[in-house]
Amino acid sequence: STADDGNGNGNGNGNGDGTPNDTPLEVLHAWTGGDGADAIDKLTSMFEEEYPDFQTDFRPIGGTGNVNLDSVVARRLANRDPPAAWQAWPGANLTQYGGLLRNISDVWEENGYTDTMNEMAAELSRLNEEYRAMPLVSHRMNNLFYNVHVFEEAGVDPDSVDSPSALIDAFDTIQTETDADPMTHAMSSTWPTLQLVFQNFLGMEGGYDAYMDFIEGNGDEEHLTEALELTQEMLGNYINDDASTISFTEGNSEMMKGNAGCIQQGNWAYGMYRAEDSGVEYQEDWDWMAYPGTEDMYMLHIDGFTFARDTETPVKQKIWAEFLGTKDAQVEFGNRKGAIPLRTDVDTSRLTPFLEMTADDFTSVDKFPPTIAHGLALPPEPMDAAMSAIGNNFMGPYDVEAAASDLLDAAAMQES
Amino acid sequence: MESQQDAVAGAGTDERVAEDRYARLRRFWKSDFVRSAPYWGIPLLLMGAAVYGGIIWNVLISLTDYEGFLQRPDYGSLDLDMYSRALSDSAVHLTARNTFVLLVAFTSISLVLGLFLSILLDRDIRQKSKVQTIYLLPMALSFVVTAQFWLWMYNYNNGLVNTVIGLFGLGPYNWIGNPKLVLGSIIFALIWQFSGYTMVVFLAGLQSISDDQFEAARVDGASIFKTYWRVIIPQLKSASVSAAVVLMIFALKIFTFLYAMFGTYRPPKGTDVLATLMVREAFMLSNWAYAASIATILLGMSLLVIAPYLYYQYREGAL
Amino acid sequence: MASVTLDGVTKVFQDESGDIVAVDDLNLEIRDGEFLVLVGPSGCGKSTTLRMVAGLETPTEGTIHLGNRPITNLTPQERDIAMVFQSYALYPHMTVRGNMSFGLEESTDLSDAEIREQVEDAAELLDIDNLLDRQPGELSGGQQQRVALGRAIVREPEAFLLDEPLANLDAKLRAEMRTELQQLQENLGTTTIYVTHDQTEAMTMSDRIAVLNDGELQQVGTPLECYHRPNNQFVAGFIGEPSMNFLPVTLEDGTLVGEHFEYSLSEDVRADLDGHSELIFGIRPEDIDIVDSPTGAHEFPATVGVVEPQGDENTVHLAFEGQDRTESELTATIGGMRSAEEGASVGIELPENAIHVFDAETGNALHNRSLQDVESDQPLRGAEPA
Amino acid sequence: MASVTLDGVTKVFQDESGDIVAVDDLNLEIRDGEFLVLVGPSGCGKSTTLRMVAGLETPTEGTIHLGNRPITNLTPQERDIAMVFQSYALYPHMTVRGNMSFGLEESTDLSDAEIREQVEDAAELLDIDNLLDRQPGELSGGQQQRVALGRAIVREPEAFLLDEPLANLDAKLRAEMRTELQQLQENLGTTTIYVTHDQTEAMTMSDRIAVLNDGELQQVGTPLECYHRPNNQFVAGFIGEPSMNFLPVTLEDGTLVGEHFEYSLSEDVRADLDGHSELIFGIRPEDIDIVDSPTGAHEFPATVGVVEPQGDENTVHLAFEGQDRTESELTATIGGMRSAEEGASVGIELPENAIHVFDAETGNALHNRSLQDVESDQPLRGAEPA
Amino acid sequence: MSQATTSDRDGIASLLPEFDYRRFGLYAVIMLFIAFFVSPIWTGLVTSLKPPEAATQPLLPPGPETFTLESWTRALDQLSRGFINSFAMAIPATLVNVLLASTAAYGLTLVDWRRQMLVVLLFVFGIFIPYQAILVPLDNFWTNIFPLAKGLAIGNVTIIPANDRWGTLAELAITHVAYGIPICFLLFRSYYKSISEELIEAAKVDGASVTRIYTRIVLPLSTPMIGVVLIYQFTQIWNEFLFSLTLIGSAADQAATITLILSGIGADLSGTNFPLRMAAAFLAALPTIVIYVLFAEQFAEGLAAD
Ligand SMILES: Nc1ncnc2c1ncn2[C@@H]1O[C@H](COP(=O)(O)OP(=O)(O)OP(=O)(O)O)[C@@H](O)[C@H]1O
Ligand SMILES: Nc1ncnc2c1ncn2[C@@H]1O[C@H](COP(=O)(O)OP(=O)(O)OP(=O)(O)O)[C@@H](O)[C@H]1O
Ligand SMILES: [Mg+2]
Ligand SMILES: [Mg+2]
Repeated sequence: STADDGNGNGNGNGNGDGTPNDTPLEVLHAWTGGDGADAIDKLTSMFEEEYPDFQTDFRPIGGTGNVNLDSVVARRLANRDPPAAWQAWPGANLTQYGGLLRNISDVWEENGYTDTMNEMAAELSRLNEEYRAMPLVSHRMNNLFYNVHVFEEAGVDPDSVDSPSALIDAFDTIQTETDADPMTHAMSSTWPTLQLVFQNFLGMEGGYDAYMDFIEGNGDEEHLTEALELTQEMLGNYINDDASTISFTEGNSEMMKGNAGCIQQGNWAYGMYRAEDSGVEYQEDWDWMAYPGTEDMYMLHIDGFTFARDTETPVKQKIWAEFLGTKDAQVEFGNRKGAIPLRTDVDTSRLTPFLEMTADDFTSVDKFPPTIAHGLALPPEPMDAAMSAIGNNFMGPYDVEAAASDLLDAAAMQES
Repeated sequence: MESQQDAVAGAGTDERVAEDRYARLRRFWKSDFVRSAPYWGIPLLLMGAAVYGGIIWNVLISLTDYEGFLQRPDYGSLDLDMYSRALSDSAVHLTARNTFVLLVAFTSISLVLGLFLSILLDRDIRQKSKVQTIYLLPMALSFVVTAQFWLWMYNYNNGLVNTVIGLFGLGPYNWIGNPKLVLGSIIFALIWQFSGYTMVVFLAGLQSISDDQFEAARVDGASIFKTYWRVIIPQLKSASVSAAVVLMIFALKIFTFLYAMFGTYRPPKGTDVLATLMVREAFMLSNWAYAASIATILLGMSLLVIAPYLYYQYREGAL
Repeated sequence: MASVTLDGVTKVFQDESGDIVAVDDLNLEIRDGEFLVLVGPSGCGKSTTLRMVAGLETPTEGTIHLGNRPITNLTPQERDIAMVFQSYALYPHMTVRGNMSFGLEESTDLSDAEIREQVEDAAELLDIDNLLDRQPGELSGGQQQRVALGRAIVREPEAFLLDEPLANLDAKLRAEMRTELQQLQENLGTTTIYVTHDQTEAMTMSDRIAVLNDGELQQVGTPLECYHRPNNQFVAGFIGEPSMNFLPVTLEDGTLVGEHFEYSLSEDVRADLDGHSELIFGIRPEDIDIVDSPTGAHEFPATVGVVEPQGDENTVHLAFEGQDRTESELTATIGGMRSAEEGASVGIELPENAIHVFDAETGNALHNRSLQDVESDQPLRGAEPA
Repeated sequence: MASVTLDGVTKVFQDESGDIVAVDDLNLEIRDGEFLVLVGPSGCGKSTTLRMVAGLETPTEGTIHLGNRPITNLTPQERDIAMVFQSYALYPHMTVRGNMSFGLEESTDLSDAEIREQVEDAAELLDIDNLLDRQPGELSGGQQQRVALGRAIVREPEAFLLDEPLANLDAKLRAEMRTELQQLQENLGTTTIYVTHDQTEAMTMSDRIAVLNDGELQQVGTPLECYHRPNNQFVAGFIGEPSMNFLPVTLEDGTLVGEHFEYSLSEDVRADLDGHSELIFGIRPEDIDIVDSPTGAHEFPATVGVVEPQGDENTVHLAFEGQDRTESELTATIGGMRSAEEGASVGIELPENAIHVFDAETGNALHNRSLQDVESDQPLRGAEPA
Repeated sequence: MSQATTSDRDGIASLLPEFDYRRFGLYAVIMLFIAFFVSPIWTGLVTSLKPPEAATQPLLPPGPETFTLESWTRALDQLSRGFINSFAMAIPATLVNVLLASTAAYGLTLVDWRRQMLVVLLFVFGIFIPYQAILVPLDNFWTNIFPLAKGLAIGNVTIIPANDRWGTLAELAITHVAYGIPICFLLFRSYYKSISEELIEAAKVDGASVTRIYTRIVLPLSTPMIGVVLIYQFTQIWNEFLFSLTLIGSAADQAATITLILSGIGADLSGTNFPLRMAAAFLAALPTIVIYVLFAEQFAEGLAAD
């Protein structure tokens, strides 16, 4: 129910633009399979239950990393026929849409989301001082999931691994002590590597500040080079042979089987452990830690929605935005997706145990570096350039120098 | 005959001119040109608008700064900025190089293999047409389908390629992961798909060479190898040219294969070609004008191949 | 140069529909330096015979010798025989020089300079030395023909084989090349087997003709032997244009009785026909004489059917009296200056010294025309060699 | 039925290499009901002429009338002319009946029943009524030929055009169809233009022959006119096989002086040649007589070159005395029973009543052979119609 | 371009002396290549019949306990919409294509007028353009200039009602027709050139008009080539991907064609499901494989002709 928002059955709401019409509310998203599909199904059925008279049209647009979704949206926008709402990463990603996004500050204010939403998330939802996105849930990016048996067999104490270089030492041990690969990594696409590079970047001394400088275009080349070298050492020596052909899901299942010691991933990886037939138990078979050196950080990833200006369904649009901010929506969606709500006022016990822990971290740490690979930190073009920097220089033979300079160039692009 | 001529001479000249003009007009109106116009005119309009309209529009767009979705292309100020950007873009250089390597390696190896297969089959073989059918089968499949098959073939742990070379104690290799191998692997898969086609073309060419040629060479004392090398293969020139052109056209359509195999606009390092770069710039980054300029460069590359070929065909009266 | 001998050569092709006997127990000797023409209707096995000599087909049975050397099982490369194909089979991608050098390059160890010289000599002989750097596609039919010959000549083989080399040329050029070829062979003196189904070629070019039918040898002999003394009805009908008139007759009391005529025979002829009764009466069109009205013993009343004037001579279709004009059975040729009108009643003379008689069943010639008679009638003039 | 008149018809084709004048100022009338044969060497414009009459090409200049109706600018559909093509051009997907009905369906308003009747009548005439339901692919060459004719006949057009309709048939069938076609045209009486380059067809079938060369009309006349009284050297050489012998001569004091012979002329002939000096002397091979040794006025010593026996006659190449034997300038045909040996010295008679003389420059005939003389020499026998 | 002649004649190489060991070697090599061409397809087939976790041993068929059709049913389920869409788009597109190409080839081959070569060249060139070269305008055209999927109205009169699914498919079909004309044109043209010109002239002299010649002579005679072009073009359209991707964009779209759906199938957050991908690949290829097996010869002919 929507009790805590005190907002009835979608009648006109303060904005004075009347009652919802018959045009269906069109919402585009990219959750076509797995956890995401479950989660969005739940979300939409909750919405439809609540507003049974509403015509809605929820459309999944598949493809990795929202690429297809973005291009469909881009073309619809160019055609002046945008969907009412679509899934989008907030933050820098929003800049590309410029004035085409609807200002939903009224929704934020009327519902008090300005106070109840995580501050960082709220800031990332603003563009030119106006709220233009509604965050839904968040994944934590800086996790290292590991196989308990492998670590035990190798005699590695997880607590002792507190920096990237300590991690490499641990890898060494695992390599000599067990048959498993120390780490599994997926390189069939570029983003996991991009992500890993910046885990190491953050995990090093002074990582957070260097990172925030970097995404503003003032990168520290030395720091970056060092992070790249660390990554190179990991990728060159301690990962699975078939890295370049597999996706992270395949890598993850290798870790679950005990063929690899650990995997660096966003906490969506948890979705696989949670599945009924996964055959692994939390803490018995798998466990996790913050990526070494980033214990005091929560590398932020946000799933949310943005809204187009000038659509035929302004009323429904608002109701949808409002709905996304409700605790129920965030909790139910988050639980299925393996992500935590961005509302700070939810009762975390409604979350699954693992998420509860994440949520607790979320409220206790104060450093929220936004992710590059998932659009929060860099606008699309620099982000693509960053992907290219990795893709071109850091997928096989590792060219630290070229990768570093390309990455710096990419981050600097947003200035011009 | 005389009376005829009298009759003609008797008519007034003015009248005759007018009559003549009328007759000619009438004849023109009834001429095959006018009568056949709807037959080729309608398809020409549709095709012309699509192909030539498309090309011209594309070039126009490439001369604007059109990008994103906030603005419409401004046809008022045209310049060559996009081209100078493309010419200095290392991604363009890299993809152009890959495109070129792909074209040359794929085309030449397919030609050689197709030639070999056609010579193999150009003899009295049982079930020849069935064999031919099997060799040609991959050609009937979509790039999207064959990409799935090869993705599995190249699978690191369970793929057939690694299984087979494993029998010889080699590998396993990361066929589509290793940037050094991936282009070769893609080319290999394409060769698998299209060498049957080259074979068919060469087979048709071989069968159009009369037996006499072979017999004459034998009576002239040439060995079998020499007969092929000096007499038969040189006569397959036009078959090779047309096969090569078609292969290159297929190679230019490689985007579909890469997209279907890797599921992304960004194929792995080493396989990025102009076609994927163009689609990526257009549909992922909405750099419409830039993408259009890359498309024009791609068109230029294929023109380099096609124009001489068409001219040659035209000269030979083969069109 | 060497003779070519075929001994009991048989070639059977296997086909879906069964065996095809293309050549049937062929015994034939082509003498050293001889020009032998192989004629016969389409499909009679001429090409197959030639191809067996060339080594392009293996005989099913029998042996082939080149001089004393058995070559039956040698590959074409080892035989030292040159062949000219009906289609010329010039290599379209090589120049004339390339075409002519190819055989020398492949089958001899000659140096480039020697090859060059031989090719140029041969080209000069054939008057194509100015074409040496052209491609076959740029040559006329006659020139291509010459290049094909050149390709054969240049190798100085033991024997030439030519398979209908003139078939693709137009009439004028064919006549020209015919003379040329004949002279060339005379000069070179190479043993030659020449296949054609054009009997003008057969008659005018050959030292001897071999007539094949259905894979079987019908007759070997000089052209005039075959024309005037055919072994059987097939040869008689095949050689000569318009072809010999044939009328089925029965022998009754020394007289040949046909449907529309009776022909009494002299003692000599009768003797030849002893013991046969179902016969075929034959006479060549040029031997039929048209007279105003029938008077003599071998003259018959007849009606003129269609007349085809050809300028130098006229072909006249004739029907015996009592026969419908459109079913005319006889063809006669008469001089171009004489005319005959359709529908006219005339007499026709079938001189006894010009008739042939064949066995109706086997087709074997029982009686051939007399030659002495005719020749003494019209003595050959100017026959003493210079 | 109607006459076809061509007035100053010219056809120029544009080509990359320039203009090709295919037909040059052609004036020709084909009379109502006439069978005119258009002959000439390949590429002389025969087909082009026919196609202009059919409406498949437009004349560049000139007019064409069918009867009194000008048809120059009408489409083929409007002309009411039927054409038979060399390839027959039967519609392969239709039955014989379909082929024959097609024209009637397209160009007339006849009812189905009427069409059916006309088709069956025509089929009966051509003796193909039992083939009506077959497809062209199932027919022999001769039958296809007949269907093609049937398709033309059934429309009862004003004129028939036939473009080498017999070229694809073999010799035997061609001879047969020739006769048949001729009879058919006689029965129907339709104005017919018949194109061929086969002179046997031209000579034997036509009412008149029109000889074309290089797009220009050389002569129109009956076959024998063209054979015996050619307008010019081209016609004389084109018609007749082997062709007429030509020797370049100069006229000196009433004597023709060639390189190797001198030929004195009678007064009559001399009169024809008045005012010309560079001439061509012509005589047909069959008019040359070979004698043992030269005695008479127009007899010359000569040497026998290559002899080509053909059975019924022999072609003898002859060289004048003092000439190299291989450069023989004259060809003579003699009876098949007479022989001549290569190298023999003989006399040749060139009878004055058989000679032609042409202007060397223009090629125009100045003097043609006498016909009366010959005919009274060898009176025609059996010439009274039945 | 070269003509396909799958004549019955023995190849020239049949003249080679045949020794048994040679023949044996020949067949061995032929078999080797059969294995080469078939193995990717075979491994795909075998894999599609195994459950995902048992998808190892690419050459071995599944054992009795691992055999499962689950991938096939799942694939069929996911592809069924694509089947309908692809058929709905490819069949009319192919038919219209054949019609237009055949009329164009007729008008430019059998009807005689000067300088038609220029127009012919225009058509033929169209075969060879890389589609990337018109992709941006094409997208622009269907979204901005003539958004057929959004319906067509003149004034207030709706001529074509807006329909995302069928409208988009219509756009796609029209695109295929336009870009398919050149190759089909060339196929028809090469065939029409082999029709004797005299046949057309005979019909003209028989009194038939340009249209009648087409309907009564040329069209009935084209049946073999119509077959070839239908097969060829249907296969092309069925297999095409780039236009679908551009005009439809996503496998989730109502109008998604089979290739579009196939490209994303079996790859999601739960990993790459190879058996599912293989089963789907087979299903998607089924119509073309069936056509190909039934009409292999015509297919080869169509290929050798371009
Ligand atoms: N390779 C073959 N396979 C089967 N039958 C053949 C083969 N070659 C020839 N024949 C048959 O053998 C017979 C003789 O053929 P051949 O080519 O020797 O005839 P030909 O006398 O040269 O005829 P033509 O004058 O038509 O060239 C024919 O019946 C022919 O069909
Ligand atoms: N469509 C055309 N375009 C250009 N030149 C042509 C065309 N048709 C004919 N010609 C030329 O016109 C001339 C006369 O051609 P035509 O076909 O009338 O000759 P023909 O007498 O019928 O020859 P043949 O006996 O070979 O059929 C030739 O030189 C030919 O090359
Ligand atoms: Mg033969
Ligand atoms: Mg002609």
